[in-house]
Amino acid sequence: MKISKSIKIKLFREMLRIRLIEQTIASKYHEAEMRCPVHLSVGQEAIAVGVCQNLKKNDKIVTAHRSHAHYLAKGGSIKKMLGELYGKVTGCAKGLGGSMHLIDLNAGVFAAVPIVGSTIPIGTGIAWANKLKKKKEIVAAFFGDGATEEGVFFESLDFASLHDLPILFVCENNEYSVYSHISKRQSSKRSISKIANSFGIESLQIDGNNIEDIFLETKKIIDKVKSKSKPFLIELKTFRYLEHCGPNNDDKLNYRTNKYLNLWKKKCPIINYQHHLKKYNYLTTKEIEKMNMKIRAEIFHAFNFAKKSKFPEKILLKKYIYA
Amino acid sequence: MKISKSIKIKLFREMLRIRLIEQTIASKYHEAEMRCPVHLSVGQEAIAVGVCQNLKKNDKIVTAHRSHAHYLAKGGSIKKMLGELYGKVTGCAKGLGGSMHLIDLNAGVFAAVPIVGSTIPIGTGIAWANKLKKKKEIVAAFFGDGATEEGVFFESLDFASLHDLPILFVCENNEYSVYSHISKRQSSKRSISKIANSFGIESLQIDGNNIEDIFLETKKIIDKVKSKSKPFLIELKTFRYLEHCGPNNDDKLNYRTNKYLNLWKKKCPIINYQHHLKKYNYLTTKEIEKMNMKIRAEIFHAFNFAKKSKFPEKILLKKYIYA
Amino acid sequence: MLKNIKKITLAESIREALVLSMKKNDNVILVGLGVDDPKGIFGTTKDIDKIFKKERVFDFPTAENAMTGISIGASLLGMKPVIVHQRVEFSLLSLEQIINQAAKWFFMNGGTKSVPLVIRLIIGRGWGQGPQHSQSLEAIFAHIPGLKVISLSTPYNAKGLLISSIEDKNPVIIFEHRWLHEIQGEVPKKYYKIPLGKAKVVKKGTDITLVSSSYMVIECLRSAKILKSYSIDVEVVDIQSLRPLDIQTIMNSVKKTKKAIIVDNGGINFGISSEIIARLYENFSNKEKSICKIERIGPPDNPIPSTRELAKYCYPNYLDIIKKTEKLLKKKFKNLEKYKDNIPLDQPNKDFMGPF
Amino acid sequence: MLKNIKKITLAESIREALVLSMKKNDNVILVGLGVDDPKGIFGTTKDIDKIFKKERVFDFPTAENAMTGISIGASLLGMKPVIVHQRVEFSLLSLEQIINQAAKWFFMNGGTKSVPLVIRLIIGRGWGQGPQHSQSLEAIFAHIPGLKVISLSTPYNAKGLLISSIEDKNPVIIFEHRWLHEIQGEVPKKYYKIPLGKAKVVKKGTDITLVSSSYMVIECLRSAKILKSYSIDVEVVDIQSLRPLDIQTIMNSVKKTKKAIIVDNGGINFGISSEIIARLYENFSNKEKSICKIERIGPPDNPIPSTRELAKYCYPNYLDIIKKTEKLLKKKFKNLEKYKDNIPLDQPNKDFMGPF
Ligand SMILES: Cc1ncc(C[n+]2csc(CCOP(=O)(O)OP(=O)(O)O)c2C)c(N)n1
Ligand SMILES: Cc1ncc(C[n+]2csc(CCOP(=O)(O)OP(=O)(O)O)c2C)c(N)n1
Ligand SMILES: [Mg+2]
Ligand SMILES: [Mg+2]
Repeated sequence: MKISKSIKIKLFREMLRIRLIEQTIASKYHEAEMRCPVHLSVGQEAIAVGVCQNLKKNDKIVTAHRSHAHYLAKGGSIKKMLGELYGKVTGCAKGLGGSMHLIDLNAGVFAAVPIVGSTIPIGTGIAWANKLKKKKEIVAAFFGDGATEEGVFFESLDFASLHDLPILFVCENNEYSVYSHISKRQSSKRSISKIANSFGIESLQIDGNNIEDIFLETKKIIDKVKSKSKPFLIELKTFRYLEHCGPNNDDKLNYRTNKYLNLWKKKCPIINYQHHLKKYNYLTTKEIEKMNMKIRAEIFHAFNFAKKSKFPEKILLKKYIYA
Repeated sequence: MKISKSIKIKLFREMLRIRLIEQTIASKYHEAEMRCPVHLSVGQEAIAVGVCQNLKKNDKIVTAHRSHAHYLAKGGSIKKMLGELYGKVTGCAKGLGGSMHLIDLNAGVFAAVPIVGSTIPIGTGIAWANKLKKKKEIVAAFFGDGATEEGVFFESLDFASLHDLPILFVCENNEYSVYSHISKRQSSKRSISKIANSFGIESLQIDGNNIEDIFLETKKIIDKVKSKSKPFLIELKTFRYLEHCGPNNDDKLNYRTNKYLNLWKKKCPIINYQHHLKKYNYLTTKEIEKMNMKIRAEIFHAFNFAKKSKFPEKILLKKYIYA
Repeated sequence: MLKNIKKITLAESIREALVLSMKKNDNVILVGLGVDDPKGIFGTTKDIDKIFKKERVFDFPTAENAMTGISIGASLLGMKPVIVHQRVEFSLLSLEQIINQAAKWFFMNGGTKSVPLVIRLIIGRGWGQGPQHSQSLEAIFAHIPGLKVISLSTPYNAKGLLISSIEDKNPVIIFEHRWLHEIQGEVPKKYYKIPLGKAKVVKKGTDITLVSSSYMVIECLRSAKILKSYSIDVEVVDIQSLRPLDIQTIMNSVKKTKKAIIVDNGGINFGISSEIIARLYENFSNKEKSICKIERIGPPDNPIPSTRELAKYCYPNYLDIIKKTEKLLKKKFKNLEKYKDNIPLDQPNKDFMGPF
Repeated sequence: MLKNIKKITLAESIREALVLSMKKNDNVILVGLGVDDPKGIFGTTKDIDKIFKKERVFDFPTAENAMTGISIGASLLGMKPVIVHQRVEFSLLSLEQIINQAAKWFFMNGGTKSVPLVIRLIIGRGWGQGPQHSQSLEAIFAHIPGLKVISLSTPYNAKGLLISSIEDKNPVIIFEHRWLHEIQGEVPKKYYKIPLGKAKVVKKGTDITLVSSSYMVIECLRSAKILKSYSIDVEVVDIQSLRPLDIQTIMNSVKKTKKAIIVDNGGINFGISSEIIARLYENFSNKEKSICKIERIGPPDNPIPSTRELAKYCYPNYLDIIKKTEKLLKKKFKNLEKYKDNIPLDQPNKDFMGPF
């Protein structure tokens, strides 16, 4: 299948937008006004965008601690996200949740929590309800390679397979869980995709830094998940640029070798795609600059909005204990 | 490999002994002196015997709620087991644990608990300690098909594979978890053996009612587990004769079809092996009768012992809270 | 008996609550290992799978943690899952989902979505069940803001409280004592609710208050009956709701009788009775502090053994309550022995012969 | 400072306890996500992997439940695993193994084998950590017979209690408050033990007793210091051991001062303070009941929000303790404002700038 120009530009723009938002968060973090942990998605934007561009508004996603890219790619409100990071009442969770609890029901962002693996069954349950209610919507559950070590991940695969649930499991394998390389946590003979298969779930490995591959493959897969009501798992190798949690680069800690870092830094999904788009004349340097400007303006306003927003009132502490 | 006459007889005798013990428990249960749940192993004896005959005394096993056969096959004391069922201080857990907590450290029976799946990591941990301590002993972890649905099962496979632990995972697949057929719990496209493979663990399916197959195959496998320090998983299809918990036949409840019951009742591991041994003149009817008599005498004495034993003193309640 | 009331067991009353709720609301589904099996969770779900569509009575793989997360997910789309665990111990596998997720969902998402989920936990003693099948762990759940924690004691309140729990928008934990499933009581046939968060004076009296929940309410009522023949007029309060705790009702009773025994189902250390005693004293005037006498009873501070000969020391009963009352009232009741029944402690009734 | 004593942080003192224990006993191993990473669990395990063989400092997959079961298994063969969870919340995934298995192993196997296992649980507040990363769940563990539950508060007791815990034959749960890792104190260089099961009077006084554990001990000491300038002589008791609970030491202090505030780290409902208050009153004479005044303080009964503007209402501090003291002593302390420091509530020290 060929990708139209407008979609190519959209894919690029979405990735760029997320990157710029994340970078702005990083650069403003030292102001100590966003007083909560941040797990930035820099480097992993292609997966969020490639998958979410194939989801309808009513489709739902669940994600984990590293959720900014998913939230934004699925259409979550940037203002509400930043409001949340600033702890303001305008935040998507009114400041109560913080960066690790992004939610935007309108956009179908249904859950993000920092307990590793814990939204996988929750996403599976949403897919189950969709099936019980005979809705033709699907769920995409995003999680990291570390999350595939939690028992509940396997339990969820099992249930999704048993009941043919319409859910796409998306494993973003950035090879690290905090500072631990995957080789310290998983046997080299283990394979997430094969694990899915052994549960009776189809799977595919996709290059997590190739936006077009991701977009095209997941288009087909999502059609299948919807039409056949079957779970599917995709595993995408990718790379996290910054430290696990926080705004900085932590390459100096040396838990990732230079060779590894250099290799991956060459694979930046955005820079490479920009080259591609320029090379084949989908976008000119100028257009890209304009795009940057527009996005930056949006970001500027959103930050202003968040900064100017009010903190929540004390009464909220009691108001939301019970519905 | 050929099996010597003496071993054939031993395999038969061990199975027969377990069967007779279980049947005696069933027949005496209505006296209401064994006042604890019993999960009898009738029908599943071949697995326990076939595997445990290849284990050394120092090798260890862990098991679950349906543990009598494993305990006995590994050399656990019948007197202590019955003492435990009768709630007496002579029991293997001094009456504190009951039928679901059989333990005999001398015989290498290290753990049995009724929380489904929970001894799988514990067995894995014993194997880990063996490896850390450079002991050439192995662990066999017995569990049912239901237990393979618990997250901790997968977590344990993962760890055993990652660290090449000398452990044999033994899945006794009797197709039921209480009254639930496996088709209600696991996708038909799921396979326990393939799951093991996908974690990087070798596996084999063995007929759980064929004692010689089990014995011969696990001999090879256990040698490998020991010499290479690698985990291995075997899955054995088998059949539980009696109700899930308790002394009775519950075929009248119809949760298992007649066809299913008839099919499996023809596959009785003991009757079939007896035929075989008689047919090829390894044992005469008379010898078998004598064997029965001797075993019955042992059982008679063990029951007497248990019945006559004292109940534990109240002080034990406080004595064993902390070591 | 009136036409619109009938005498049924607590198991049957739970079943009625479930059936009526499922009829009223298509989104109510039953979830748990064995919900559709021939025994139907001690009869509480028996044959419900024959009344409703298969997808509404959901047998589950042995995967308690995912079962809870999946039910949370389903509840976010408007389903009302009612989970059941045949032993409270199995639910420990799912505490992450219950405590971190369900209990906090509404709060941590800024009030956008709550998790309407009911989790039935079966507690209590049994036929040599041993350390892993006989705990009563209410205190763990009662500690957590965001949960509602209910404890059933009669067929009447079981039905009304369960219906309210299913209608509630929050995660509700319900404790059912295994020894109660077979007790009988009068229950209206209709769909009715008992508000969550309220304790109930189940017997009025003036001399002493017994505060309790779940099966121990039965033992309290038994002791009240016997104490009557010694001219002691006992008031019995059924806590019913452990969280939110209706301390006011308990307080009113204790302020009236000036004497109370808090009878715990589970271990007293850091247990349910601890909180009640603390709250009572916090609310007492100085004078009340010195004249009111409060004691507590509960299982001793050890795991529950299997053998009946030691398990019998682990379940205080009506006689223990009476003895505590003697101590508290500084009285001596003669011929107490004659009130000793002979139902062994490991049988809920005389016909019960194991194994579960 | 003496040669055999040095001033170090609590994180360093934990590290010393670990290193000394590992040197003394080859069977001691460290287990947990990130134990060998560059940050070394807030510094508590930093570079220990460089001192000992790789197999003794064990990074683990994100599989808390198996990690616990595997450690139990290893302990049955004589290993002494010391598990750590960077947040108490992660340990909820392993409560089945902790509560059903480890806590009961010795008992349910008739005293044949115990489970010598140490589980370090990091609790407490932080930089907008939010509802799932800032609970203090001691009460859940303190309720369970078979566990020992310890709470650290100073570099000195951290080292001694941790060493004792590692030598203990039972499963020991250790609570470490994130805010304590960086506090400094004098710690003997040698290998020394502090017995488990004992509370400690950390400051003597005659006017009022503050009973607390973990980080709240620091806040109590701060308030004691300030109260001194108002001529109030405060006694501070550090509970140290939540199970077994050393009620005697607490009792002695309260009987002396006649006034006490129990300062809870975690929620007060069905919490640590509930049990202490219950026990105190149970042990008081009638007269003591009427003259002793006991209050408690703790976080309010809601999940902890992320935003600092609301989190600030969730962590009582020395000023709240002082205000409670005013109320209890029926006094009015003037110019209290001047004692207000300006360290924001979400920073353990002025240099801290997140993210964890
Ligand atoms: C149950 C649980 N265990 C441990 C942690 C600590 N933790 C936070 S993020 C993280 C890394 C998870 O790695 P992965 O799933 O690969 O996601 P990534 O950070 O790489 O995006 C860990 C271990 C946690 N939050 N929850
Ligand atoms: C964690 C947990 N969940 C549920 C149960 C209830 N239960 C007891 S035995 C059993 C069946 C397990 O089936 P399987 O592992 O196949 O063993 P089998 O009984 O067939 O030998 C179940 C579900 C339990 N004991 N523990
Ligand atoms: Mg990762
Ligand atoms: Mg089975």
